[in-house]
Amino acid sequence: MLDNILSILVFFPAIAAIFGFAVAKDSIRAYGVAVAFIEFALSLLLWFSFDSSVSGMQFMEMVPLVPSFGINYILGVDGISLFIVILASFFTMIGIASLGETKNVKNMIISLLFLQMTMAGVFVALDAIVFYVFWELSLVPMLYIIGAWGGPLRIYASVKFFLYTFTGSLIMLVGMLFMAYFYYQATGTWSFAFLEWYRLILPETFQLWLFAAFFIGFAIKVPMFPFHTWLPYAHGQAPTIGSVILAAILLKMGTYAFIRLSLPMFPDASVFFMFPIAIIAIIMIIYTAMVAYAQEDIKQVVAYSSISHMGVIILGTFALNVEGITGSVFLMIAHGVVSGALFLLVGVIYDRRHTKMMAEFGGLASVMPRYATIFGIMLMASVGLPLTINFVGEFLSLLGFYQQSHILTLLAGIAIIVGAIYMLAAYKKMFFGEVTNEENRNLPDVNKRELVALVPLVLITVWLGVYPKPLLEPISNSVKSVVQLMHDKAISEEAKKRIPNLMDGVTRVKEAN
Amino acid sequence: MFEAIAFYLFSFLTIAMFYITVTTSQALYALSALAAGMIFISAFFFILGADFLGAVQIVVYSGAVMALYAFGMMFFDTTRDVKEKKGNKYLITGLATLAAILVVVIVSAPLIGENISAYYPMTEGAGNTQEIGMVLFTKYLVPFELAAVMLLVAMISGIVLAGKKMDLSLTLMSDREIIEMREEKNKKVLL
Amino acid sequence: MELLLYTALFAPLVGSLFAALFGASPKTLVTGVVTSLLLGVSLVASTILLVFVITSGQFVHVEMMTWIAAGDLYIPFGFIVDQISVTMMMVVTLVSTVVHVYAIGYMDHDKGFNRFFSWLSAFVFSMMVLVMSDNFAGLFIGWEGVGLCSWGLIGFWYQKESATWAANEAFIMNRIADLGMLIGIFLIYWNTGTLQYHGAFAAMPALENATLVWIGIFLFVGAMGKSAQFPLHTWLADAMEGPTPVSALIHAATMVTAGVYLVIRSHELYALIPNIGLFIASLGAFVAIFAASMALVNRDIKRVIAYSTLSQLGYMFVAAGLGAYWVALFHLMAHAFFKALLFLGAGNVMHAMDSELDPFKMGGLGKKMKVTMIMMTLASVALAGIYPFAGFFSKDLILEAAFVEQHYIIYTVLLVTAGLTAFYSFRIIALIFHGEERYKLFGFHPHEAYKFMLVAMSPLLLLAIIAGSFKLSYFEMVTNLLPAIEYHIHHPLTYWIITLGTQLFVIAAIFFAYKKYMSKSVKVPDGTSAMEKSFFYKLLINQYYIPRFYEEYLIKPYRELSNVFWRHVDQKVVDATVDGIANVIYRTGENSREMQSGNLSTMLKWMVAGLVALLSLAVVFGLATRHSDEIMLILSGLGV
Amino acid sequence: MMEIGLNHYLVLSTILFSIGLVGVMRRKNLLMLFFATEILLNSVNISFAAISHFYGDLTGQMFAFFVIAIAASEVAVGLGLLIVWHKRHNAIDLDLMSTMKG
Repeated sequence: MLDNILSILVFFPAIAAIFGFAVAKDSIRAYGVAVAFIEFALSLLLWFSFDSSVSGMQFMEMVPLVPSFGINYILGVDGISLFIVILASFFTMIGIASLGETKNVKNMIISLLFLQMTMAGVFVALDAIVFYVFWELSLVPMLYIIGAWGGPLRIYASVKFFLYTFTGSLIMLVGMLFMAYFYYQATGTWSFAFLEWYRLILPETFQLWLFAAFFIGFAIKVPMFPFHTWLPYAHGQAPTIGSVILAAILLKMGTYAFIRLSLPMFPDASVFFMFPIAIIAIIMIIYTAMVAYAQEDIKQVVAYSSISHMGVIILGTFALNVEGITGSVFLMIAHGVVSGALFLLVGVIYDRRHTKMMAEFGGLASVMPRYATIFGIMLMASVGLPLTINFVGEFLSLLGFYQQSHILTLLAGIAIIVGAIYMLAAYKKMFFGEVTNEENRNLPDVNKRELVALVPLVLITVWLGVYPKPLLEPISNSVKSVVQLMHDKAISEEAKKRIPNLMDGVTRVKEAN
Repeated sequence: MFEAIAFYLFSFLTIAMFYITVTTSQALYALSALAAGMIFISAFFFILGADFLGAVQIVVYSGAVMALYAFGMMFFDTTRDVKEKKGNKYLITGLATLAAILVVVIVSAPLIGENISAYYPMTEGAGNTQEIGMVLFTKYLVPFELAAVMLLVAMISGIVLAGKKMDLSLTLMSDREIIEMREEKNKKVLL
Repeated sequence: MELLLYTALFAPLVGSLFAALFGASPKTLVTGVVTSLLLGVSLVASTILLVFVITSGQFVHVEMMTWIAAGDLYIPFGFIVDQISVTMMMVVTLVSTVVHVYAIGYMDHDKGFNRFFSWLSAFVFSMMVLVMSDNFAGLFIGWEGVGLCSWGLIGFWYQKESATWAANEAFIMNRIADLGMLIGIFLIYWNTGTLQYHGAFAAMPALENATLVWIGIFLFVGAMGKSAQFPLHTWLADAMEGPTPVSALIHAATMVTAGVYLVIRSHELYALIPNIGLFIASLGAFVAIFAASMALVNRDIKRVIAYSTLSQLGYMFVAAGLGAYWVALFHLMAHAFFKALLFLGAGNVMHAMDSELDPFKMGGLGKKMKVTMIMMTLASVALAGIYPFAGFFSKDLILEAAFVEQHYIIYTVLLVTAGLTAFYSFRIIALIFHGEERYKLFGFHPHEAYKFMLVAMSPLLLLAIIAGSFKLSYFEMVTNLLPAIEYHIHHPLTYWIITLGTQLFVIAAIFFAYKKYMSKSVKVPDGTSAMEKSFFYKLLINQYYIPRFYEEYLIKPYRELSNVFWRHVDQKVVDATVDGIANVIYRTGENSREMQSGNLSTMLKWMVAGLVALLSLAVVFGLATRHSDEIMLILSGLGV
Repeated sequence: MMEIGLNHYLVLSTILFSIGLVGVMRRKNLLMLFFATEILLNSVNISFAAISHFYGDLTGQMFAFFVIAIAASEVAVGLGLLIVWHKRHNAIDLDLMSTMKG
C-alpha cells in the first residue's frame, strides 16, 4: 500500500471519476465527498508515514514507459511537494463539500475529481514528460469548469486562460526537450528524470537560454507581471469552486516548478536572473496591489491580491537561501489556504445576492456577523498579521531576500502596507457603515454547509500561524538539500557567493552588498 | 545544321500549337492543337535519339489520350464557348514565367556547374529501344510493373466512373425531369 | 513563577475568547464581568511577579515552544519578566482592569457589548505579548496584534463612516511604520544571527557603526508609527472615534507607549549610537510642542487629551533619546495613570452629555458631576506637573535631564510645552466644569456616572497622586537593567530656580486658563470672533493642514494612480497587448481563410504562388551555401 | 546559335512549362485544365529526354516514359470523374466546385 501510495493518490480520484458517470444524480454529491475524503485521508496517511528528517525524495516509484528515450513514470515526494499535495486534496474535499446549488452537478464533481488527479500528478511527478502531461491535463478540467459554469464572459475567459497558459507551457516543453537533448549529448543516454537532470552541470550560456524557456512557462502560470491578465478574467468568470482551486492550487504549480526545476538545474542562471525577477516580483506586488485597490468587484480584489502575494512567493524563491525558499514554499500553502478561503467567502455572498460589486453591499457586519468575523480573520491573514499562516511565509520570504538586497526587500515590504490598504478598503466598503441597500437587510448568515468548509480553514490559518513547525521542518530539510545542490553545482563566482554553502557552517554570507 | 533547323522549326510549331491550346475559346481547336503539339514534341525525341520515347509519345498521346479526350468531349457541349476566368493576366503570366525561370535555374545550375556522370550509360552499338528494354526490365522492373497495374486500375476506374447510369442522359431529359431527379438525390443525401 | 507568568499572559486571552463566544449575541453582562475578573487575575499575577522581581532582582524567563525555525533562523515563543517588562505589565494590567470595570458601565447600552469586551481583552493579551516577549519577532507579534485590536476598537461603531475611516487610517499608518520595524528585524537577524534580545544586543557592539545606525533608524521608524510621532501622528487624533475606554486604555496608557518601550528595550543599541538618540530626542521635543500647540484651540475634549498624549509621548522620547531610559519608563508609567484617568473622566462627561464633545457647549457641569470634576482636575494637575503629583516627579525629571545633558534648546522647548500643557488642560477643565451652564441652551440633561465606574477610576486617581513617591524605589529596581544615571543639577541655587520657576510658570498658565475660560463671556464660537479668523488659529485648528496635505497629496494621488493603473495600464496596455497578439493571429487566420475559397482555379493560382516562393527559397539557400564563406565575411565585416 | 545544346532544350521546356502554367491558372473549363496539365507534363518530358541525351544516361528517358504512363492514367481517371460531374451538374465549370470552401 505505502509503496504505491503516490500512484494511488494520483489515480484514485480519476478512476473514481470514471465510475462517477455511473452514479445516480441524487447520490453524486455524497459519492464525491466520499471520494474526496478518502483521497484526503490518503494524503494524510502519506504525511504520517513521511519521514521528516529525510531531505530527499520518498515513496519513489518507477515504471519504464519508453526506455529507449529515458521516459519513465517516476513519482516521488519530498518536503517541498508533500504539503501542496495535501492542500490539493484538502481543497478538493472542501470544494465538493461546500458546493452550492449547481446545474449539472455530476459533471462538476467529475471534473473536480479529474482535476484532483492532475494536481496530485504535477506535484509528485519526477519525470519531465509525466510532469508535462499532468501540467497540461490540468488545463482541461479547469477550462471546462470556467467555460461551463462561469459568468457571462466565460467563453472568453476560459479560452484566454487555456491559450495563454498553453502557449507558456509549450515553450516550457521546448525547454524540456532541449534539456533532455543536452543530457543526451553529455552522457550519451536519454533521460527525462528530474533527479538525473539535477546532476548535469550545464555551461552558463545554455543555462540562461533554458532558464528563459522554463521561466516563460512558469511565469504565465504563476502569473507574473506582465503575464497576469488572464487571471482576473478567469477568476472573474469562474464559479466559486473554480476560483478556489485555481487560486489555492493551480497557481502554485508555477512557483513549485521554479523550485523543483529552475533553481536546482540552473543555479547560475538563477543568480543571473535574480535581480530582474526580483524587480518583476516587486512590480507585481505593488502594482497589482494598487490595481486591487481600484477594483469595484470584491472577487477581482481577491484575484489581484493573489497576484500580489504570488510576487512575495517569487521573491522568497529567488532569495536562494534556506530561509527564503522555505518561506516561499510555506507561503504557497498559506496563500492557498487564505485565498481559497477568501474566494469561498466571496462565493457565500454571491450565492445570496448574485452580485459581487462592493457598492451593492455595505453594513453587512450587522446583518451577517459570523460571516463578517470569518471574513475579518481571513482578511487579517491575507494582510499578513503575525500568528496567522500568511505571516510566517511572508516573514521568511522577505527575511530571506533581505540577504540578497536591502533596497529591493524594502520595496517588496511595501506589500504589507498596500496589502492592508486594499483589503481594509474592501472590508470597509462591504461590511462597515449603515445597511443602505434594502436587499441586504435580511440576508441569512453563513449556513452549516458553508461553515463546514470555512471553519477548518480558519482553524488551519490560526494553527499554522501559531505552530508552523510540523510544516516548516520537512520543508526546511528538503530546501536545504536543494540549496546545497545549487551551491555545489554553481559555476560562476557570483553564484557561489550568492548561494550559501550549508556544509561550511558559515551559512550567512556577510553583507554581500 | 540540319539539327538546328529542325529544332527551331519544331520549337516554333510546338509553342504555337500549345499557345493556341491555352488561349482558344473553342474546345475543338484546343484539342486539335494539343494533338498536333504532342506529335511535334515527339519530333524532339527523335532528334535527341530517343526513338522509343518518340514512338511511345505518338502512340500514347496522339493515339490513346487524344482519342480519350475526343470521346470525353462527346459528352460535353463542345460547341459552347469556353468561359475564361477573369483575372489579372499579367499576374498569371508573371507567375508562370517566374516559376519557369526558377526551375531552369535550379535544374541547370548543377548541370552547368558540375560534371555529372551517367548512372546507366548508353551502351555502344545497341539501339535505343534495345537499351531501354535492358534497363526497363532490370533496374526499373518493379516501377514498370507498378505502372502497368496503375494503368489497369485507371482504365477500370475510368470505365466504372463514366459508365454509371449510362442509360440516363441529361441532354435528352427535360428540365423538369432533371429537377425531380436532383430533388430525389438531395433527399437521399439529407437522409 | 512560570505558572504566574503564563497566568498573567493568557488570562486576558481566555477572557477574550470567552467573550468572543457571545460575540454575535445581545448583551450579556457575564462577558464583562468574566473578562474583568480574568484581568484582575492577570493583575494579581503581575503584582506577584513584580514583588518577586523587586525582592530577588532576578528575571523570569521561559521558552514556551518553537514558533518559526527555518535554516538558521530560530524564533521561539519566549517570554521574559524583568524590571522593564514587569513595569509595563503592571501598567497594562492595572489600567486595563480599571478600564474593563469602567467599560461595563460605559458600554451599558451598547449593542456590541460582548464584542467590545472580546476586542478589549484581546488587546490586553497582545500588549502583554508585546512587553513580555524575549525576542524581536515576539515583540512584532504583539506589535501587530495591538494594531489589529486598535483597528477593531477604533472602528467599533462601524456604522459610522468616520470611525471606520479612522480605524483604517490607524492601521495603515501603523503598517507603514511596521515595515520599518520589519526591516530593522531583518537587519538584526542577518547581522547578529538571532532575534533574541539577549543574543542580539550582546552581538551588537561588534558590528559596524553604519549597520547599527540603520538598525536604530528602522526600529525607531516602527516606534514612530505606534507612538504616533510626527509625521505619522495624524491617526491618533482621529482614533478618538473609538469608545472612550478604548481611548483611555489604548491611545493613552498602553499601545501608544509601545514605541517608547521599544526604544527603552533597545537601550543597549541606542547607547551605541548617540546621534540617533539625539535625533529621537529632538523629534520628541518637536512633537511635544507641536502637539501641545494643536491642543490649544481644539474644540473636542477627547482630541485635546489625545494631543496631550502625543505631547507627553514626545517628552518620553526626549528622555529615551537622551539616554535617560529609566526616566522615560517612569514617565510612561505615571502618564498612563493620570492620562487614563483623564480619558475616563472625559468619558463620564460624554456619557452625561449624550456623546457631545465640544466643551463650549458644556460649562458649569461641576455642579452635577462633582466627583468627575475632582478626578479630572486632579488628573490635570498631575499632567501639568504640580508638586507633589505624579507628573511633577516624572516630567520635571525629563526637563532636568535635558538641562543636565546641556541640550538647552530641547530644554526650552519642553519648558514652553509644560506651560502650554497646563493651559490647554485647564482650558477644557474650565470650559467643562465651570462658568455658565451653556449646556442648557442645547437641552442636555447631564448626570453623574454610575458609582462603580467612579470607584473603578479611584485606583488611577490614587496612583496619579502618589506615583511620584515611588521614584526612589523604582529607580532602585529598574537600574538593575537600565543605565543608572541620576539627573541632578548640582548647583542647589540653579536647581531651586529652575524647579520653582517651572512650577510658577505652570501655575501661571493654569490661572490664565481659568481666568480666560471661566468668565461669563465665554460663548459657543461661531467663527466670527477675531481670534478665530487669525492665521494661527486656523493653522492650529486645521492641524497645520497636515491631514489635508495627506488627503490631497498622498491619498488622492494613490487612489487616482490605482485607477489609472487598472483602467489604463492593466486593461489598455498589458491586457490589450495580449489580446492584440491574439487578435493578430486570429485576423491572419480570418483573412487567410479567404484563400480557401474552395474555388479550384484560385487554389491553383495559390499553388503556383507557393511553388514560386519555395523555388525562390531553394535558389536563395542554394546560393547561400555555395557562397557561405563570402557571406560570413560580409557579416563579420558588419560586426555581427 | 547553330550548335543546339542542352540549354536550348531547357529553355524550350521552360517556355512550354510557362505556357502550361498560364493555362492552368486562367482556364475555367475543366477539360481545358486537363489540356494544360498535359502541356506541363510534356514540357518536362522534353527536359528529361534532352538531359538523357546530353549526358548519355538512360534514366531521363525512363522517367519520361513513366511520366507518359502516369499522364495516360490520369486522363483515364480524370475524364471519368469529369463525366460523372458533368452528368450531375450539367457543367464542367471550375467555379461551381467550391464545396471545399473553408
